[in-house]
This record gives sequence, C-alpha cells and structure tokens, in this order.
Amino acid sequence: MKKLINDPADVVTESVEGFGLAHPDVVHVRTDPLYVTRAGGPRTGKVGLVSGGGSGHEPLHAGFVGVGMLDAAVPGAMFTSPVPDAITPALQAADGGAGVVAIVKNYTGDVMNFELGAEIAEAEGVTVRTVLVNDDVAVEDSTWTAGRRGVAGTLCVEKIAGAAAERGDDLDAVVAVAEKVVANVRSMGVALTACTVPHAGRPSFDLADDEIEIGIGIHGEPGRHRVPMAPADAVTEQLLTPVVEDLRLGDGESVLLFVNGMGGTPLSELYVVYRHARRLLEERGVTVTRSLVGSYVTSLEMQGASVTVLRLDDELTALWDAPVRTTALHW
Amino acid sequence: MKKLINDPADVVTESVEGFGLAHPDVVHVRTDPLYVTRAGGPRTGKVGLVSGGGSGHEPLHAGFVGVGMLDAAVPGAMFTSPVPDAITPALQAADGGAGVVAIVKNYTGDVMNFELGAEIAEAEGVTVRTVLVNDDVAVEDSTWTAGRRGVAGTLCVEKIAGAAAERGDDLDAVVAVAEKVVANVRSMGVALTACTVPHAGRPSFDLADDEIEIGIGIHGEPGRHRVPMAPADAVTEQLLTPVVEDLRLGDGESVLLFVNGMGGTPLSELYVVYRHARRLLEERGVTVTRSLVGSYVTSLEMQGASVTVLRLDDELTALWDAPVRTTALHW
Amino acid sequence: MGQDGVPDGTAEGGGSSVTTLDVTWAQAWTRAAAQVVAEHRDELVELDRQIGDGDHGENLHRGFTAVLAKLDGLTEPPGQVGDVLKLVATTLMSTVGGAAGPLYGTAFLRAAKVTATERLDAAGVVAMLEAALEGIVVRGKASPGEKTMVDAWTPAVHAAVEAADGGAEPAAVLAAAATAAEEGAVATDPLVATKGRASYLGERSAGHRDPGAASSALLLRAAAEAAA
Amino acid sequence: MGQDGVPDGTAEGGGSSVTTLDVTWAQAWTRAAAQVVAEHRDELVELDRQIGDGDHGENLHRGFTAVLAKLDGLTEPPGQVGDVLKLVATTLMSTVGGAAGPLYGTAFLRAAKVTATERLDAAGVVAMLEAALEGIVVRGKASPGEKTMVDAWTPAVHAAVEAADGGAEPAAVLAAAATAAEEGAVATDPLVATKGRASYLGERSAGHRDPGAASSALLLRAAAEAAA
Ligand SMILES: Nc1ncnc2c1ncn2[C@@H]1O[C@H](COP(=O)(O)OP(=O)(O)O)[C@@H](O)[C@H]1O
Ligand SMILES: Nc1ncnc2c1ncn2[C@@H]1O[C@H](COP(=O)(O)OP(=O)(O)O)[C@@H](O)[C@H]1O
Ligand SMILES: [Mg+2]
Ligand SMILES: [Mg+2]
Ligand SMILES: [Mg+2]
Ligand SMILES: [Mg+2]
Repeated sequence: MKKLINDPADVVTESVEGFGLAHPDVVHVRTDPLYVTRAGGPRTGKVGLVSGGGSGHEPLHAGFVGVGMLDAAVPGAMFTSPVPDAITPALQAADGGAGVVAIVKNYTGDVMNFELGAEIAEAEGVTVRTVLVNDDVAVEDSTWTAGRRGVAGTLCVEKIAGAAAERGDDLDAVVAVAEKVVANVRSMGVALTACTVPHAGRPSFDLADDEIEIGIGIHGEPGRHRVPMAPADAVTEQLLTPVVEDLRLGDGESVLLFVNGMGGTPLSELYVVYRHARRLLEERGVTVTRSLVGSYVTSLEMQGASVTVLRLDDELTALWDAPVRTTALHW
Repeated sequence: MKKLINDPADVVTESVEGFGLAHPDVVHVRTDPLYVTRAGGPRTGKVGLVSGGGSGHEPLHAGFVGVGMLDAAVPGAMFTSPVPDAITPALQAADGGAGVVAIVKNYTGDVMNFELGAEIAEAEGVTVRTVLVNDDVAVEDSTWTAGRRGVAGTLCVEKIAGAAAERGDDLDAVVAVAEKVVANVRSMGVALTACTVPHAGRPSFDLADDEIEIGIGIHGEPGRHRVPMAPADAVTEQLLTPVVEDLRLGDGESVLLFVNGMGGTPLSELYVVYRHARRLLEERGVTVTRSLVGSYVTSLEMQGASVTVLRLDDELTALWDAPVRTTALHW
Repeated sequence: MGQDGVPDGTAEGGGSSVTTLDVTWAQAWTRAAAQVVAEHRDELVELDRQIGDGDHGENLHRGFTAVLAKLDGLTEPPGQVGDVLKLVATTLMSTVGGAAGPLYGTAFLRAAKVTATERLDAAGVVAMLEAALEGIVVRGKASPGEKTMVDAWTPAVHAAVEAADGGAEPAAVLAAAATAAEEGAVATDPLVATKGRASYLGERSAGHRDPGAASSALLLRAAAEAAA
Repeated sequence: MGQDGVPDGTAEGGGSSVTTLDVTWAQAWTRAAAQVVAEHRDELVELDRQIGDGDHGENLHRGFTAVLAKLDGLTEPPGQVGDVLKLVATTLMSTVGGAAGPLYGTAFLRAAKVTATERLDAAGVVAMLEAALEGIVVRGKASPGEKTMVDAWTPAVHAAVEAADGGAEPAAVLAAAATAAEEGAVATDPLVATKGRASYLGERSAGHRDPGAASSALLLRAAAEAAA
C-alpha cells in the first residue's frame, strides 16, 4: 500500500484541514468534533441541508458544501459513518430556523448514527427531517437485504434539494423534492480494481487480472457478481440496463446521465462509458438532456465507474440548472 | 491491464466523442482530424488560444476549452503529440482575426508538430505566436536536456492567458502575460505507481512496493530518482523545496498553490499534501492567496501528485479570478 | 481478578457460597475488552474485509482506546457497575461510528441502566446481558439468523439464563454466556446475511464469519475472564 | 526484388555492371518497412518504455499502416522514386505524431526532393540518405552522440559515401548504410541522452538503446533488402 498520507489515524483530519485551508471562501472546518459548514454560516429562514458519511468518497460530501447545495457535511473515519457527537452540532450549525434536512445514504451505520444525532439535535430544538438515499440497483430492495445502498445518486439529491432550499422552499417542500429525486434516481457500479483502506493496508477484495466486479458499492465492499473483463461498451450495457429497467424508463422521457468515476479511473475512460450509455438510452427513445461526468462519489483509489440515471421533469431540470458554488460542483 | 475502453486504437476518438456529446453547450468536437473548439466558434476580434498534446492527461486540454480559457484543443494519440494535420485546422478555427496563441508544452514532439502546424496555418493567413511552457523543475534546463518539460503549470498559463484574451488584450499582450506566467510558475511531481498506456498493455515503468519515483513527468516517463516510500509530509517537502528554490520565492511574496493529482490519487490525499505544502510556504513567509486542488493534469491512472507554485501579482491574481466556463474549471 | 470474592453476607439458598461482581470487575472487564480488541484488531478487520468494508476491528480499537483514556482520566472512582458501563457506552457511541458504534453504544447504555448498583449477582448479570441484547435489537432491528452480532448475543443470553437458573455464580454465568457467544459466532459462518453491509453480498456472504458476532464473543469472554 | 537489374546502358568506368534502383524498389522498400515496423512494434514500444513514453512502436505502426493504405489506394502508379518517398513523408507526418512523426516526415520529404527521378544510382542513393539525415537534423537539431536517431543515420550516411566512393552498386551502398545504422543504434546503448524525452532521465538513460535509432536501422535494412 502506497498512499500520500502520514499516520493512517490522522488522514481524515489532515485532509479536511487542508480542504478548509484551501477554500476559506466556500467552507469553514471545525475540528473536534470534525464537521464542515458553509462559509458565512446558515442563512436565516433557509432550510438547512446536511449530509455526511464515511470518508474516502471525496469530493462527497464536504466538496458539495456551499451555496446551492449543502450547509454542512460530517466526514466520518474512512468508510465509517460519523458519530452522533459530530452529527448533532453539524445539524445545529446548519439550522437557520427553518429546520434541517439530513440526507443520509442508506447504510445501517449511517442510518443509526444520524438517527441518534438527530434525536439529540431535536432535543436541542432543531427540527430535523431525514431523507434516505437508496439508488443502488445492484442491491435487491427486499427483506433479504438492509435495503438498497445510497451511492452516486446522492449527488443528485444534494444538488437538487440544495437548489430548492436556496430558492426558499420550506421544510416540507425540500423534503418532498429530495424524495422525488430519490424515487427517480438509480445507479449501478463496476470495479476493475479494489481499493485499500489506509488502516487495513491491503485491498478490500481480491480481483484477478481478467475479472471485474459488477454491482460494487462505494465502501470497497465486493459486488454482486464477478465477470470476465469485457470491452467498455459491454460493461456499460451491464451497468445501464438494470438502471433503466428499474426506473421503467420509457420512450420519450428525459434524463440526466451521470457517469461517475470511482477515484482511480482516468476521465477519458469515463467519457468512453458515457458515449455508449448515451447511445443505449437513445436507442430506447430516452433523451439525455443533462450530463455529468467525473469522479464525484468515489471509493478511494478504486478503478471503476458507476452509471446513474435521473428521470427529469421541468422542476428537477430547473433545480439541477440552478447556480451552485461548492468546491466540487460549480456553475 | 484493465481499462474501461474498447479497442485501444479507438479510445481517444471515442472518449472525445463522448466528451462532445456530454457538453454541447461548452464545446464542439470535430473528427478527422480530431480537435475540439469552443461552442459558438471564435469571437471576432478576440485573440484565439489553442493548446494540445498527447491524450491521457485529461481534463487537460479539451476540458479547458470554453469562455475565459481555450478556444481550441488538439488531442493527440495517447501520450503522443498531435499531428500538424489536426493542429492547423484548430489554429484556423480559433482565429477571430486577431491572431492565435499556441500554448505548447515543451516536449520535442509537441514543439515540432506545432511548429509544422503553425507554419501551414500561417501560410493560410493566420498569425500564430507560440508560448512554450516548461515548468517542471525535475528536469535541468541545460544543454544536457531537451529543456524543462511542461506539466501542471500549463493549466495556469491557459487560465490566465485565456482571461487576458477574453478581456480583449491584443496578441502581443496575451503572449506577454502567458510568458509572464511561464516565467513565474514551477512544478514537481511524484509517482507512487506507474500508468499503463492502452496500446503498451503494461506499466510504463516498474516500481517496487516500497519505492516512489520523484520528478516524474506526465507521460509515464520515469522520474529523476527513486526513493523509499515516505510519509506524505516528507514527500511534499521533496516536491515543494526545489519549486520554491527555483522560483527564488522570498519572504512576503504571494502565490497560487496548486496540488495536482496524477489521475489515480484520491482527492483526500491531495488535500493532505496541500496542507503541508501550505505550511512549508508559510514557514518561509510566503502567503498562499489562491489555491487549486484536484486532478487536472493527469497521467492516466497513475497514482501520485505534483505541486505547482505560481508567483502572483495583482495582474495575475485578477486574471486568475476572472470568470471561466469550461467543463473542468468553472467559476 | 476484579471479582469481589467475598461471600455475600446475605447469601440465600442451599449453603452454596455466593459471590458478586462489583465495580472493580466492571473496570477489569473494560480493560480486558480493550486488550482483546487490540489483539484481535487485524483479525476483525480481515473478517469485515471479507463481507463488509474492513473497518470493524479498526473502529472498535479506536473506541476502546478512547474508553481506556477516559477510564484513566477519571478523578473519582466510579461507584456503581452501571457508571463504568455508561462510560463505555457513551465513549463507544461517540468514537466508533459505523454500525458497531450505535449498536454497542446502545447495548452498554441499556446494560448500564439495569446495573445502577454496587454489586451484581447472577440474576444481575443475566439482567445486564438481556438489557444489552435488547439494546442491540432495538437499535438494529435484526432477528436471530440474520448473520449479525445478535447471533452471538442471543445464545449468550440464553445460556446465561440457563446457568443462573441452575444456580451458577456470576463468573460461571458469564463463562456460559461467552462460550455460547463463541459458538454463536462460529454458527454465523454458513448463514446468508440479511442485515447490515454483508447483506449486499447475498449468497456470497455465506462461508464467512460475521465480524460483529466475533467481536461480541471476544467482549463476553473478556467479561468472563475478568470475573474468573 | 524491386531492383531494376538491367545494366545501365550508359555505364561509365571500368567495365563493372552498374544497376539502378527504381520506383518499384521504392515501393518495395515502403512495404518492407511497414512489415518490419509491424514485426518490431512491441520491441520498439518496449525500448521507448525504458527511457521514453512507450509509444514509438505504436506510432510508427499507425503511420506505416496508413502509408500502406495510401499506397494500395493509388489509382496511378507513381512515376518517380521521389513520388513514393513523398507519399511516405506526408502520410507519416500526418499520422505518426510525437517526435518521430515530424522527424521521419521531414527526412522522407527531403529525400523525396532529391529523388525526383526514375532511377537512382549509387550517388543518387547517397544523396537520398544525406538529404534524409539533413532533414532530421534541421527538424530536431541534434548532433551525433545525443542518443537519437541521428546516431543511426550519421554512420549510415558515412558508410554509404564510403561504399559509393569505392564503386559499390546501389544495393551494396544501402547494405553498408544499414549495417552502419545497426552498429550506430547499438552504440547508443551506453550514451546519456541530451535530446528528446530520454534526456529527462539524465544518467539513467545510459544502458538502454535509443528507440528512434533502432527503428532507423530497421528502415534502412528494409531499404537494403528491398534492393538485394
Ligand atoms: N441491523 C443490525 N443489527 C445488529 N447488528 C448489526 C446490524 N447491522 C450490522 N450489524 C453488525 O455490525 C457489524 C459491522 O460493524 P462495522 O464494521 O463496525 O460497521 P459498518 O458495517 O458500518 O462498517 C456486523 O458484522 C454485524 O454484526
Ligand atoms: N531532437 C531530436 N533529434 C533527433 N531525434 C530525436 C530528437 N528527439 C527525439 N528523437 C528521436 O525520437 C525518438 C522518440 O520517438 P517517439 O517515441 O515517437 O516520440 P516521443 O518522444 O514524442 O514519444 C527517440 O528515440 C529519438 O531517436
Ligand atoms: Mg464501515
Ligand atoms: Mg510520445
Ligand atoms: Mg465495517
Ligand atoms: Mg515515445
């Protein structure tokens, strides 16, 4: 394992400190407990937006703190949900008096820690509503699993709910639009290589040189099945098809197509995937009206990609287009 | 070698096609020969800005085409300078009648191909001026080398010259400001792992598990020396010190600090490097007034980073801050 | 070590000498737990790497390191067993994160509530274990057989009840619980996970031991050894 | 193959039969060059991987593949040797890229300029080689000893001049040039590069063969064999 880190125990704190130093105009970093807020603090009367989760997925979530997106982010240890002690003050810091929406990726640990953190914040007088993101179609949503995971679709929820909060929607409305995004966004990922968590010191799973893992999450968890390496177009089809089918996308619909890199994938490869995913959508009569390509929801240095499709209507499109000024998304 | 590509011979074209499909509002892609222009074409009376070079460094250069930066980019084959046949039409397409500046990274191949491409464009009536970028302090600038290479500092030249062109500077003035950036920007990189060029199918150099390569370029070339793996702070110091010394940075000066990922490095690690580089600068009395952290000038999936420092004055700061609307840099 | 050892003055029943566990035992347990977690950190990481995200050992190690620091920093010795367990609970809750943080945090918090006393007899130990399991179930909503730490705690509670009913002393109750937890952890091997991160693997989760069940067995064995 | 073979009707000098190379030879050379480049593609990539960026073999292979397609697509047979060389020049220039594209492009372009004729005698071959070297030097500004393709072409030209001066026929002139180029390529092994990408390696470039010198030797051997 070779990483540009010092002590594995310090990597998250040092990294977030560096992040704060680099972007004082956008974010403010608090340590002990560690969380990140929008520079300038909460806007009175605006619904606050908070997210968080294990570190190792950068720029998610701290990179999405800023005007038009999150008010605060809580980075946990590497791949480990943050603790209530950090979640509670972040929720409080995001409160402009109009309540706070916590956007939580659906993992047992995140759900439980946010539940506890919200409980305490509510006791302190903050109204907290939670929206669970569960866009990963690799996981069956059934009594046989902890439910589908939240992966790259989380970015779409944060962006669009952030725009709704920014334009002045009230708590119910922000929750409603966030849930609308959750209901209409699906993702599926593939790993070409595993990643190595600093404290573990070895890859999170073993993959032969001619194998890829379909249906991986973003925590270095193994996926649903292992298949032989194939050309990008074939892999893309394996990712896109279940997404489209789960969404029951039909002829004439409009979508956002988001091809996300897992951290160690060259941008050029993501555009190769995008090209074919777009063709496959067009062949089904689906129009791609918005696009995002890049490594936004990552799994350390893992090589691989995920394909996310969000069904768009006029409202979601307008909110997606609304200005955003964070370190990782900016328009 | 596992990559999200189809035939290695098609990866550049397919990737750039995908890029064009994803961002029709920002860029326009022409194939055969392959080059990328700003959507909407050249602005009459504005000095045109063109860059290009081998592919595999994405988002450089096509990701920097757009308002406030480049008018056209010419992607060569992987790590291979583009041919005059593509350079010439790109120069022509960027010409708004006020002449074109070609920003060329100082590699033998790029220099010669741009020389040939410019010659033909000039014969067709386009005034072309060339600015060579050679910010890599890993290479001695002497008669014993082909001269220093152009690496991540290229982004600074393109951004700032782009802003100067956008505000209406004439050809001489744009060349002058570009050369001012070149004179004041220096970089140094480290590789933790090598990258694999698709057609080669094996890593560009071999590096043991406990070794890193200091002074690497962005083409998978080996570096100047190989040292044992060390903590991030120690590695950062090995990158920053020669940069600062070559710039003869003194107490009280202001700089832009740019920590660049080589493609396969988690963003979190780049911020760890940034944090220490900033401290080291501050210890020398140098103030970091502008920052950029991310994987902008890459070497496929190589793990590693480079540190770039640009000495700033009011003019360069204002040009850096000027609006830019490209797919990879946007503010 | 840590066991009171003094026959309870008000011992009832058929002449058996009855011992109780006190706050010294609770501290000894905590220290022993921190030690086994440190010793088995890599093993727990490896189990979690197989069917999870490879952080379980690291998370618990971070948590128990913080617990030790808290314990060492106490200016006044804790008066009741529950005081120690509450310190463990809140510290784990605020330092472990992941799934295990809230689960163990809630377990110890519930256990602390029923141990607001200076001494635990066998029934007290049973009540403590039952409360802990209840906390895990309330928080995580898992049933037995879902390949989670519940599969270590459920048989542990069962065995503890049985031992106490049979007249065993606190130390023996804990020993029975630890043994049952160890067997329970081993028994998770063939299970297909339906809760927690391992559930994403579906059938592929079978053939691996649940890391939380494994760590639970370690914690219960530490409790028993601190009482022995 | 491709050699004219017909004694030149106007042969001068001491009764030796003089042969010339014609446009058939030029085409044969081109095809032979494309073939050796394809055969040695991986070897050239590997040499370039050692001290460069690992694309030299790939770039030349792409270029010569395009050259073959152009040659096959010709509707009229080329009339002069220079016509073939010019086709090679422009195609390489517009498809190879990197350093080698402009260098070989300019070499073949200059060579084409001095071979605007139907037949080349020994002096013509020498002039062609000299023009090629001149093109490489004009474009790349390297001197001998800098570990570049110049280190293959310089001794090649030298040997060609010597052979021609000694009365060798065109085929023998080319053979002498090819042998010298091969020796020149081998002789780059110990050199420290001061031009091109390998110069970034400084001392570490020693101990490796220059890929451009190696490919130059291959191209010259193909020329000789096409004439043999
Ligand atoms: N719903 C649940 N109920 C009980 N235990 C659970 C539940 N979900 C997960 N666990 C336990 O948590 C353990 C994983 O803990 P840990 O690795 O710290 O958390 P994470 O999965 O967030 O990385 C599992 O091995 C399992 O025993
Ligand atoms: N200035 C120069 N003059 C002559 N030959 C050169 C020069 N620079 C490089 N070369 C030749 O070019 C070869 C490399 O070609 P190639 O790999 O295609 O280009 P690049 O270095 O751009 O990847 C070197 O091996 C060397 O022989
Ligand atoms: Mg975890
Ligand atoms: Mg090259
Ligand atoms: Mg885990
Ligand atoms: Mg090369």
